[in-house]
Amino acid sequence: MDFTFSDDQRTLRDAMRDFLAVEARPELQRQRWQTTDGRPAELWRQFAEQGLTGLSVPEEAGGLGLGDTDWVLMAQELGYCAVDDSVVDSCWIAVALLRGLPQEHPLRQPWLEKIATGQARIAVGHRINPLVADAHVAHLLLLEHNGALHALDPQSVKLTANDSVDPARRLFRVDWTPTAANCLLDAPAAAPLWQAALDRGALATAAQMLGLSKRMLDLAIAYTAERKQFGKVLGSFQAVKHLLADVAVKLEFARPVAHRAAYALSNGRPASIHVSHAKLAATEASALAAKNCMQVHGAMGYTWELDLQMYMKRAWALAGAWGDRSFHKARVADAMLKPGAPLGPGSTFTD
Amino acid sequence: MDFTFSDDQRTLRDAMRDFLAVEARPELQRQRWQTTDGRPAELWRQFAEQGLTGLSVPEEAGGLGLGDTDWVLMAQELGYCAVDDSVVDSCWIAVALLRGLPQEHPLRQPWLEKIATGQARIAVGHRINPLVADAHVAHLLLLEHNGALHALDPQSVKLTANDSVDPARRLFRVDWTPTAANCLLDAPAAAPLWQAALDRGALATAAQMLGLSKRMLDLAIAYTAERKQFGKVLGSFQAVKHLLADVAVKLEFARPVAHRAAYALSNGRPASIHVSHAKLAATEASALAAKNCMQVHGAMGYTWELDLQMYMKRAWALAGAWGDRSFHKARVADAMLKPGAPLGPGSTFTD
Amino acid sequence: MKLEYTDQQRAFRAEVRAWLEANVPTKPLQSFDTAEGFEQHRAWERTLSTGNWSMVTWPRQLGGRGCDLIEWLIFEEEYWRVRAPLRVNQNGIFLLGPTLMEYGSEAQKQRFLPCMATGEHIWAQGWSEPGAGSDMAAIRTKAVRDGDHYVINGQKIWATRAVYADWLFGLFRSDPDSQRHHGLSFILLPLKTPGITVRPIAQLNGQAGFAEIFFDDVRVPVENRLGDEGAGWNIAMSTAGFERGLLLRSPARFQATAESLIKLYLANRDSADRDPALRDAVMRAWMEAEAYALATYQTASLLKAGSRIGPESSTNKIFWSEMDRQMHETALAILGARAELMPHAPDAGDVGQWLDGFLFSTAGSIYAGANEIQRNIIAERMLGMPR
Amino acid sequence: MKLEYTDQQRAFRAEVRAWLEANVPTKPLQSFDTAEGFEQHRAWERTLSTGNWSMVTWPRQLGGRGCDLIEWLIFEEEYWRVRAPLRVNQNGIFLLGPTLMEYGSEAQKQRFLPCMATGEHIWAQGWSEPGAGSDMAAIRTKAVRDGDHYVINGQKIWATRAVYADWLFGLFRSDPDSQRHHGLSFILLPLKTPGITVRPIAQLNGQAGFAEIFFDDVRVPVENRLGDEGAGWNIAMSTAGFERGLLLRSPARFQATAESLIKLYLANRDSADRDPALRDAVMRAWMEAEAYALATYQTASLLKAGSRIGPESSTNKIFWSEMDRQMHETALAILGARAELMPHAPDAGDVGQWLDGFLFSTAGSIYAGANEIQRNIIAERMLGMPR
Repeated sequence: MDFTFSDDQRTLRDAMRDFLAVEARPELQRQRWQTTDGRPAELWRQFAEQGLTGLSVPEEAGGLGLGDTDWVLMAQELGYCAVDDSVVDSCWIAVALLRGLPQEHPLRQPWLEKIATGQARIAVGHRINPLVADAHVAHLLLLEHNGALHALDPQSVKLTANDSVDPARRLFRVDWTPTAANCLLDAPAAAPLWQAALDRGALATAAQMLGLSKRMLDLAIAYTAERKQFGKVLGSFQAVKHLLADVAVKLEFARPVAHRAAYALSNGRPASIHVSHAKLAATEASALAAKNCMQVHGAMGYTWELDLQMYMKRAWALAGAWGDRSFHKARVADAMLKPGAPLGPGSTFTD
Repeated sequence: MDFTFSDDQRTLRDAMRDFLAVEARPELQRQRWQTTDGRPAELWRQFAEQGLTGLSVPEEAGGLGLGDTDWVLMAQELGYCAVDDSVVDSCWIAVALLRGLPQEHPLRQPWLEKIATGQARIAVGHRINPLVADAHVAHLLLLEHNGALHALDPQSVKLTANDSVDPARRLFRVDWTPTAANCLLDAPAAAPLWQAALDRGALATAAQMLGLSKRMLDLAIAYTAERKQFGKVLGSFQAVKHLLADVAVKLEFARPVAHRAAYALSNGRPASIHVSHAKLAATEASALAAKNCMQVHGAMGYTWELDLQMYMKRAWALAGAWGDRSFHKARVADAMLKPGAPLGPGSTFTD
Repeated sequence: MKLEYTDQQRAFRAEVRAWLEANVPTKPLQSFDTAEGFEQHRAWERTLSTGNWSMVTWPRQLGGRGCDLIEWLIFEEEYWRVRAPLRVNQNGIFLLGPTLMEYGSEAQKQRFLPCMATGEHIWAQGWSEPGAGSDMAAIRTKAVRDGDHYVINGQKIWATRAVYADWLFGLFRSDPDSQRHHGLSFILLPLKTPGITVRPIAQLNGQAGFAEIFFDDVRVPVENRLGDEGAGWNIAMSTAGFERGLLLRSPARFQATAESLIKLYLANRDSADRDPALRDAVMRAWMEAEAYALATYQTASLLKAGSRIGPESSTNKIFWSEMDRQMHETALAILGARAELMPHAPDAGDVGQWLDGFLFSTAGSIYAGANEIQRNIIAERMLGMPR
Repeated sequence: MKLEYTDQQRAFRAEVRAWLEANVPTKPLQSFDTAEGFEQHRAWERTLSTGNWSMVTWPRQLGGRGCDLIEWLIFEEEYWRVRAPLRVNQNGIFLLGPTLMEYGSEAQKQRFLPCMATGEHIWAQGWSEPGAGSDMAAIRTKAVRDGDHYVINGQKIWATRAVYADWLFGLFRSDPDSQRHHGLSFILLPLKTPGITVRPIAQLNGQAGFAEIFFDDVRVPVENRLGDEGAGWNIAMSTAGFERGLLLRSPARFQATAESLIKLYLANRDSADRDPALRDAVMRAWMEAEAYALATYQTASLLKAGSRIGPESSTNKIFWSEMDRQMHETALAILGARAELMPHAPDAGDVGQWLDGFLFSTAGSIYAGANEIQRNIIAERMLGMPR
């Protein structure tokens, strides 16, 4: 029993943190909103150099061969900087889908390699999300249809852009035709892959929301340390302190849940209840962070020019991605209210 | 459209407030806990003198002939002083049941007169309450059985005392045998009476909880104005202010709901949704009042010697009386989610 | 107590309803925080004024109908029943209007109120300054007397509607040596006055709902002052006070939201019921909107009966702002993955207004005095706790 | 990261389980806040010590088993799984014990720990004073040095267990001229020492769970001081610090409550489901208890790996106290009209313990530093906000 991350994992996380602090700083992110596709190739190249794109690509395909517990740390950093969806979708969720294909499958090795080297992005479309994120920059679409797994050339589909409250999100309705030719795995074979993809997607949003919450909290702490009202810095008012302390509490107890879910996923253990718990806890933490951190900013918090909006809006947007509250609460209820469910003391690490 | 109480109503309320401030002050209430029956005859005589026992007894039976809107004010005062249940049970709920009997019914006039003069107390037992309050001092029991209304001599039943968290509450299991002889009204005839009794009981608890909340708030304001911590009076800390301000907000918006419900009851209009709304709002307000007012008292709030306990415990006890949260939420849901329910702007005073 | 409408009140409701049904734009107007939408809303104000509906509580001769507050509540209920457009002139009709009625000279009333009613003058408000947000007494923008003019220098911020509005009202420091709430004057001025620069500030939704205003030797005639010189603070406090708060946030608005939320829930019940908290939140929405309406009717009745409103009215702001946010959060939770879509997104269907409404609701706990300040006020003025 | 137990840990769990199943009293003990119940619980402490289970993290020679924190969590899980009795000596084993381990001399450890393990010494704590509740640095009770003794005069309050306990530990002002957290010493003394008067204070449930203690020239040998003279504040802070917090409120306790709550809900589902908030609250109870367990395992793992715990541990108190209260409030709401019945009431059935638990839970946000103080600490020490 050891619920810690290794030194290697923390070193890798810290490196990514330092990298993103420069390369995904708010002013750059804002510039990216203005570009047509919002996804600069140069940044993607840097992600590949940092090893992020190949993080969980097997070593034989040019990656680092790491897994979900590494990703859960990375995704928190990506969330902290509100980095776009194509990173986790391509490099975590799609990679896991590809790794789940039979070893000899002709798409497996080549696409894994292309992801690792940064040559390819993959968008993932699952029924639970009505729209597909970052489909416009994908080189391959992995789509679900009646439980089967299909792979499509982006040229063969029709994309309709849908604006999100978060200007950095790029969402598309994908009109496409499932055929035997573009079917990679039929429904029975694809079921465990899609199940894991859904869990991974939900965990990825949860982890990003944890990072987003931390960012909002940091921004609020910094702002209230400077700004004065009634002759005192805002941060010295008890009401302001308590608003932010409440966020800190929520966040402290949401994080371990995500880490535990990552471990379950990483080890192929039953993960759904842990993932859903993680998503619910992170959603609640980030909703409170957005609310309270905006509140202590006063009217400034309601402006476009304040960077806080980037993180608030991402948090609001991710709340409904990869399963909304209803979906995840139903999964928790199913698991915990079923007869004989292990619930009491001592059940935390029994599956 | 006039949502105000009349000068007469307010004068009567103020008189009762002044009376109770002396006669139901905490030290006297505590002494009453120690007595065997907890219900001093002398106090009851004074209630009769004040006109409280006959408040809604018709004038021809020696009462003031007032109604539910008067009672909703009185019950707030009774709650403010945590006066025992037999007042509202005997003089509001039972009186209304008796008034609902046919004019010529032999029990009607004599018992109404006895209540008005303070000679009799009546306990009311309805299925929704597993136990009957103050049955031990009642001269008549009005009991529900399969919807019918029965009247029993207390000598003919077996009482089993059940201690409540509130030492001032006296609750009894009543073992009795329904017979044709003790049946006043059969179920179809009794249905509207019991329906109104239930609504009246729920409204009575709601109104008392409003008074209890106000008392807890007043105690907390007084305590925090005196007590010092960290060299300042407690009440000057923003966190303490905000805890009590939140109680004030809840209370301000719970009160008009109870008043509106009283009006519906008083005028024989559909009242259930308003009563349930009132009970839910008052329960929430009093739960918050108990929590926050105890909190600002610190460890002192957890002691037997502090008077706050009298009001907290009554509030906790009444939360489940005359319909618990589940019961009242179900009634609100039934009314508001049914097709064609009038819900939008303009529907507040349409029935 | 009598909770039935009189025949006259019923007739009034019928008249409002008939007129609105005949006149409310069938197509939703664009946001009044855009140039085009602003003029659409101005046109709607003009239409309202043709029926004397601009502000029914004003006297007939000033463009109103001499209604009491109960009738005003009825008007609002009918207005929100048909989801008529937001009032672009709310700073004028709900805030400045009643203040003019109380503190304005006869000449000022005649000069400003009819133009306000017709929408010819759309008003912006100028309270806050950088460094004086919730702490309004920290105002520093100067209005120095120079003969029969004030010369204004300084800066206002968070001036709602100021990007497209015609006139501004606000507090200015007319006594340069004064401190805090002393020495302030309440002044009205056209935003086109030379020396004024308006810098739009984009809100969360990207639209310029408020502005920063820079004053550089802006000359305003003394007759544009409301009330006495140096008496501005009390006038402003009354502007921010209860009756206007009641006007600004009528219960009907929240009852309309609650009703829409119930419909949204019922239409999505299969998925929503998997999260039991949603059903509960929907019920709470209805109950709270109803409680707010009841509290308002009670207050309106008291005012009508000649009572004055006590400090307990300061509880309103907290209640409606939290209720409004809660209702919109519930709606977004019901919408799930669709919640993030902008109203114009092709797949947003007809639910995009919930996102808009949510963004707006997030400001409710901040503007008109942050809720933390409101809680201080409740504690100190209503509960009498020590400062 | 490895979230499976080792074979050794599994074997340990099996051993704990077997011993507890054989030894846990089959009949619930009376409350330890009664004279009789106190002695019943003391007897249980003695029984525990016969199996070396009093405090498994202590060294064998002091009555423990030399376990690490993960094993301690396993012990607690098994302990709560069978709903074994509350620990009457919690002030000793969870608070003073670890402090003695860190600051005590060898002689002090030998003198106090074994007697603590057997329950021969049951400990009370003496932090608060009238006027020094959450503000512990305001302590005024004096311990004046007189040769090889301290002479104590003053008054403590809210001393838990002090009515029936044998020994007291607490902070006293040993430097009469000192201010705030300077000049305090950490002193242990038998409650039977001449000059001590204990006045029981009844709690909400009427039982004497804490006491006021009056000191009138109470002489205590200097060797009863823990750590250096005047160093008491830091020692006390460490006593109130995280590891002890963790020991005092192990997650298993709340997981047991959550499990019982789920059972209560399932047994009353027909009525409970009419209030959708109840089902949601039950789910939340389980998720929060689980989150608390996960956070604790993470912390225990870090400590085991040699890390020190940072100020983020100050979030614990808020989390568990609010969770605990919420769980009990939910249970009472499910119970409805039955909720108010005292456990001994004939019609209470087997649900009376929820009322008891609720009353106790209401104190959670107050003792061990009121939650308002905890939020200040989180803001200032963890988030670095200005004082």
